[in-house]
Amino acid sequence: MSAEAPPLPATPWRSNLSRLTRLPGVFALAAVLVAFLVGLLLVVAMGVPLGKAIPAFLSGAFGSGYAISASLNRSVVFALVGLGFILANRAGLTNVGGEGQIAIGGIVATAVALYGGVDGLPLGLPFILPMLAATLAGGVWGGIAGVLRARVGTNEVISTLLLSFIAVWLLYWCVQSEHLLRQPMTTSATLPESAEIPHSTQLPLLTGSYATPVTIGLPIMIVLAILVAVVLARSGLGFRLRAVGLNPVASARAGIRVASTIVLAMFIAGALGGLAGAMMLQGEQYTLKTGFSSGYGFDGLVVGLLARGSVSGVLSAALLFAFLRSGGIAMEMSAGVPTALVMVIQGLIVIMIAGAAYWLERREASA
Amino acid sequence: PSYAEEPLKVGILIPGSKTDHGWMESGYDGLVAAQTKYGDKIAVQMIENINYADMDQALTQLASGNGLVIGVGGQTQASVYKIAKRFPEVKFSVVGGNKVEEDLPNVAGYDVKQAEIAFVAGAAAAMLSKNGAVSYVGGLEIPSIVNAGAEFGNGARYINPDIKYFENYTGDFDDVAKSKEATLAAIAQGADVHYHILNLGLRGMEQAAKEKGTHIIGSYTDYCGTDPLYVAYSITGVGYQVQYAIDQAVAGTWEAGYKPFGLAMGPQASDMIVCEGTPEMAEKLKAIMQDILDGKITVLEG
Amino acid sequence: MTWEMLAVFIGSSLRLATPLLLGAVGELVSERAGVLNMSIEGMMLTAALAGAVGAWATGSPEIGLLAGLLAVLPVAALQAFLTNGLRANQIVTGLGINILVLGITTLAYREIFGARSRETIPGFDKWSPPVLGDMPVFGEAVFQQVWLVYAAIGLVLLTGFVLAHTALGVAIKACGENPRAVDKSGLSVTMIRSGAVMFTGFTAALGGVFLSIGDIHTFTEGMTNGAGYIAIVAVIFGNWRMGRTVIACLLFGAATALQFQLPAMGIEIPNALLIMAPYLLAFIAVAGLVGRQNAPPALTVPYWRA
Amino acid sequence: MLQLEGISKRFGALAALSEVHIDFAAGEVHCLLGENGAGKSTLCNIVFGVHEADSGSMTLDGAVYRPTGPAEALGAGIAMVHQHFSLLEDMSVVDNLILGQGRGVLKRQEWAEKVRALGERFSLPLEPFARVGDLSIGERQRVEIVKCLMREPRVLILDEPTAVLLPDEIAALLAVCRRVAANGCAVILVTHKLAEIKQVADRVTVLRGGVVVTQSTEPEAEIDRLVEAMIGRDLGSLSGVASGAVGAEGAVGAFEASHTPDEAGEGAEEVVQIDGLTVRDTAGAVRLDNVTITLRRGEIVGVAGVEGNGQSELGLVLAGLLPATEGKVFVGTRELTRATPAEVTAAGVGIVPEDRHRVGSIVAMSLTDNLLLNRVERFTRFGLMRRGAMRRTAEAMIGRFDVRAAGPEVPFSSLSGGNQQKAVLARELETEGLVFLVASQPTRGLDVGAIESVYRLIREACARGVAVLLVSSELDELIGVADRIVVLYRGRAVGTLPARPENRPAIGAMMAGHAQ
Ligand SMILES: Nc1ncnc2c1ncn2[C@@H]1O[C@H](COP(=O)(O)OP(=O)(O)OP(=O)(O)O)[C@@H](O)[C@H]1O
Ligand SMILES: Nc1ncnc2c1ncn2[C@@H]1O[C@H](COP(=O)(O)OP(=O)(O)OP(=O)(O)O)[C@@H](O)[C@H]1O
Ligand SMILES: [Mg+2]
Ligand SMILES: [Mg+2]
Repeated sequence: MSAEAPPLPATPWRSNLSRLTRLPGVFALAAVLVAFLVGLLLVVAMGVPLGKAIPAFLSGAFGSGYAISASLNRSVVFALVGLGFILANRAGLTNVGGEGQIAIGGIVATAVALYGGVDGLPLGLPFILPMLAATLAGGVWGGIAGVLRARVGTNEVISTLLLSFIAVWLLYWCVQSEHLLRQPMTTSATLPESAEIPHSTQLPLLTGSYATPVTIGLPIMIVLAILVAVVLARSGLGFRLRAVGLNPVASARAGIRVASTIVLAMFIAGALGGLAGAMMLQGEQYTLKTGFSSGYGFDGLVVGLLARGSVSGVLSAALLFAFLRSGGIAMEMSAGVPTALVMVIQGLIVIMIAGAAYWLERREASA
Repeated sequence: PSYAEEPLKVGILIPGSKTDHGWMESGYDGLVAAQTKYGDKIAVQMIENINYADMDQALTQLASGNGLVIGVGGQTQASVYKIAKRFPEVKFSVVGGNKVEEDLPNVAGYDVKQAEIAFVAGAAAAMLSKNGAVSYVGGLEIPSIVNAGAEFGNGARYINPDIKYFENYTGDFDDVAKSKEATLAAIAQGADVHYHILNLGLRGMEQAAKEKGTHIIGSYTDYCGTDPLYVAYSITGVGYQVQYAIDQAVAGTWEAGYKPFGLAMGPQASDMIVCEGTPEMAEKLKAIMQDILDGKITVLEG
Repeated sequence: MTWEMLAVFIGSSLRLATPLLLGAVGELVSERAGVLNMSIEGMMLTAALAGAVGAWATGSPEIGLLAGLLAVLPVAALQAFLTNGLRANQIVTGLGINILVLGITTLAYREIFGARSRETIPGFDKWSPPVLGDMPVFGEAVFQQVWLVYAAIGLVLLTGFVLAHTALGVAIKACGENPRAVDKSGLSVTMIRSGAVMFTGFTAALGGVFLSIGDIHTFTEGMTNGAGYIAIVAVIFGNWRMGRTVIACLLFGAATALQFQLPAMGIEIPNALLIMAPYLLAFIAVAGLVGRQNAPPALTVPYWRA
Repeated sequence: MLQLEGISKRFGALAALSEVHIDFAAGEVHCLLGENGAGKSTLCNIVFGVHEADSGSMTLDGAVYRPTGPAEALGAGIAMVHQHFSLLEDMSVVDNLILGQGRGVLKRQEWAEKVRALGERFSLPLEPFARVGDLSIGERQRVEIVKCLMREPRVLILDEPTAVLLPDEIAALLAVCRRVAANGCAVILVTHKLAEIKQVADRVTVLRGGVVVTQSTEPEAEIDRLVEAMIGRDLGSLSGVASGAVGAEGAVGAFEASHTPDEAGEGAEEVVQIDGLTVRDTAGAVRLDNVTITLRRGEIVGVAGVEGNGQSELGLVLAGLLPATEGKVFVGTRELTRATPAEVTAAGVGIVPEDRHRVGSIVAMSLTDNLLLNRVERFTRFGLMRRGAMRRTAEAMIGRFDVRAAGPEVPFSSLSGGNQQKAVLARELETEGLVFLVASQPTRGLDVGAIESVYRLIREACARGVAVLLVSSELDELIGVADRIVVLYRGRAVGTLPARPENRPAIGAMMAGHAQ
């Protein structure tokens, strides 16, 4: 079951380009505006003066170097998961396991940073190695779903969803048990968290200042985004992904290794999720705790879904959701508007864009 | 017309829901009490329901605009210590904070000491139980909660060595259905007085007790007389500690460092009240509390 | 384990399984018709809140139930319209609706009940069937249940019968297997699928109402806490068959109930493992370790006539 | 009874139908004839309400008829059998019939009775409780027809119903058409096969490029004129085999002329050994039973047999898509017994699969992509696709194999069926180091012109020394093209005979299981 089953065997003879650029751009903007409008109405309905809520939102989102940096860091996580999603989706696979892949990435990054003997290594290896290990582990976690899909035919929506829940509770277990990642129990009240990772394993800040704590995660993500864009548009892998996504049987018949393409696609998606987890841990949280993944995997999934296959779509949606959350936090603090409002806006955007997508595509095809 | 005094700016981060009927709400109650007390003298910014990934940002924003920042709950501790380093001029208080290895000059940790009062609650439960069986339901299996459970059992056995004691952890302070089933399971074993460290999950325990005619010892705040289901209350001063932080900051006596609350800080911080208890009961409980303070009875931390 | 404990364990498993069962029955129908209805989580949450509000405002849990059913209508209609009218991606719309509903119910709960309500919400009374309820140990512990538990069993039987032995059942299953065949036979795929989604709304509403005013008489923010997703997992674990889905729900209920029995029996198992159990079991099932999975071929695939 | 007046239908820029006027009369079998893409299916779909006409009108018994969907068509008494079945494979025959016709609680036994009764009346025997997925193609077709007949339609549309049927089944189907027409129903039959037209048609309408080019009320006498109208050129320009395959006049005489002499293969080296191949399905049933076939360079071996007797499995095993349970396959010196599809391709084996949409092509990708699908690596450098080189190669192939398309980058789905088949064949024939070509049902559903091209391409490959295994359910086609014919029956190779017209009865007998 592919998330984007082609409605017709033969719609896309209009160029893909026009479909990807024209449609989501204009329409997504309209959807965002409408959602914000509804949000404003709700604010008014709750009796909060707009004159208070809007400035709070804006200052929270864009008001300081810190706010912008925090939003950018968050968007990196969303974007990585989203990039993985669209890549796998090109092969007809729907990876809804971002949350679990983040959790696994966090677990492994913590383990390596704390116990991998990386502290003290030269050349940035202390922070690079945990990231690589987390990437690999996330890849394996995603790859499991790929193997199941390729070998047993298990629907990957289902397996990745289940793997997510399993990973989240695995993380719970890891920080509960002293034999695993829990910090040494100095007193009987030691919290069930990992110890803080050493400073050398934390991601360097681009500016070097906590006032604008953008980590090197941002440039890494941008490089990966470009890479994914090139892979999808121009590479042999991109071609194989598309072929397998559109018709696995015919692809197999023509000599494309379908099983390994599927596993690879899921591996990459999982790896990007794992990397996102490492960045959440090494970039900001520094200790692993239950609830570490914070639902970012699901946000990243929604980002990927909204992007409808395009890398620029992923980046825009990731930025939108990241800044939306920053604004929401400030709005609650300064204007007393519950952050639940952000969820309403987010949900509306998702529904409107998803709802209109096929309809617009359809109208264009029959025009 | 007096000169306009700059109000003390207080930022408070409640990681869970301020309406959880438990820990978080208790902390929020403390804030409301302080607001009533000080009126315009304090200005408050509050945020609730914050997950780990957003906690640093929320704390940073609170720290950027306030002189005192309070984190309600041990789960804010790691984040507070991180952010506090970046805002040396801002005071931070962690309610439910533990001892840490390296103290910061601008962070105070207030230890709630739930295990102490749980021991006393166990003693009270043993006195109130008719069946000779009591039970405890905790949310997450974290040390303070587990230790409190253990001490509740110890307290019960202190009064009645043969008492049966059942404990359970639902994995979620707010899961109503699970805490109901956990309580029902204990009732099936004969338990007739229940203690808990739960938030919204308490509703489930109430429902079970109501259906089966058993009784509950409440936590956090004294509500004696409002609900016949509750035969006693243990006071755990989460709200008191929020007030304490604000009081101290307003008075200019705020101090960094670890501070154990519990029984040592008096009945507002920690106490045990049996709603329709006999004088002997009250006497006995008082004695136990004194023994704990004197170190004659030692209890786990948390 | 004593008989009493066993009885309590069974009763507890039943209660924990009931919301899953109610959700899963509807989800099964919708998935058999080809719609993976992720928004079941949001549907349950909507009904849980509306049920609580209705019961609290009128003092009558029956009116609460009605309110729950009515409140789900727009949610289900939205899901039906998006997936069958607009042919939107079913997973995206489902997740979108869940996010939206979580936001709206949280805001609404606070607007209606105020920030810190200690209001008691009236709920359904227990009821026990004549003969069974009088059984010695088991009568009270197992059979004394809110009538919704019995309604769930009835609903399962009825739905099972409709799927297996009526023309409607054939049409529903056909929509999930080969919607083109349905269209060419003169039936409307859109109508049948939308109907199936609305039915999911109906059963999810019963499940949500059971959560809030059936068993525990309260509402808490986000109280479904993934019950909808577990219902979906149960359908998958059940291999899209009614019998196995019911067993899956009972199994998941029992796995949760076991958490409360094991400590009493002195058995130590990491809590994480028990909580993980339903997911782990379902994963083992879908990994093909217990036989082949037969998902409806057209599941999640929107249908276009040409 | 049913009149079409000035019906036009466009798909984007393409005019699928222009100003079509046709009358369909009760009691008549009315055949629609036309090349691939002539608009026959589109016409049927408009009548059945699947598509809406852009302009024009229809009247049914004098009343305006304007269906917005199949439901209305069915309500008006119009039923249709599509070439591609729309059956519920996982359900029983009865449940398939109940869909759309049953109401309320089902009485399956009563339906089963109806099925039996109808089966007797029209000689369409069916086991009511059999699972459709287990039925042969012919039986499935019967289910589709019974489904329609059960509604007692006034207009019955059959879109290419015979393309997948065996001679006996075709005869039976045509008999059904006659009987249904005799009951006062208007039957619309789409077919490419002239023999069928001669047998059953009361009236023929020929479409070309969406336009009605001619009509005839005496098709038997005017068959040549109709064919010429259909293909737009002289009948004499066609080879005997091609016209034979569609049942045109003079076919048998032409066989000899076109036939590759048997001696051609004699003495040439053996390049393909299929040795004791056995396949059991997941249920353990034997699908292919100890089949041994050897092919020499330049030889065409035909595989005949009633559909479902192991041909599909044979094709899948050779393509590397189905593992053999026992036996061996050698091509040249390489063993390909358990080879992956990639290894099969690398060994110089070209595969033209029987299902060209599901296995043979990726319809949503471009013509270029489909032409080069089996050698993508050739066109990647440093992991990137060399689009320019791909395009040039594709253009060359398009020219060489005469694939008619609007351009190399159009989606594969926009090609007509015949051109799609040519493109698949082109790709497989261009397989590097081609020594062995497996062509399964390569002309199914194609019009005469397209069939002609397919044969020509296969013969050219032979001339270059390629061994060809031609799997077909058209016996005439095999006799005309192959050197030898192996007959499969119940998964076993029951006999091998030279492909000569005089062996036709013997081969037919073997196919029916009456072998020695
Ligand atoms: N939905 C559609 N969208 C666009 N083009 C279409 C559509 N359906 C059919 N066509 C085009 O319309 C033309 C007529 O198609 P149609 O299927 O009617 O041909 P046909 O005569 O049935 O051919 P065949 O013998 O191969 O079945 C073809 O060129 C086809 O590609
Ligand atoms: N070139 C095309 N572009 C777009 N859609 C097409 C094209 N050709 C066919 N279609 C559509 O795809 C669907 C499947 O076509 P197909 O011809 O296989 O089945 P059909 O309509 O039952 O006709 P037939 O029985 O002749 O095969 C049809 O509904 C048709 O409208
Ligand atoms: Mg056709
Ligand atoms: Mg066709």
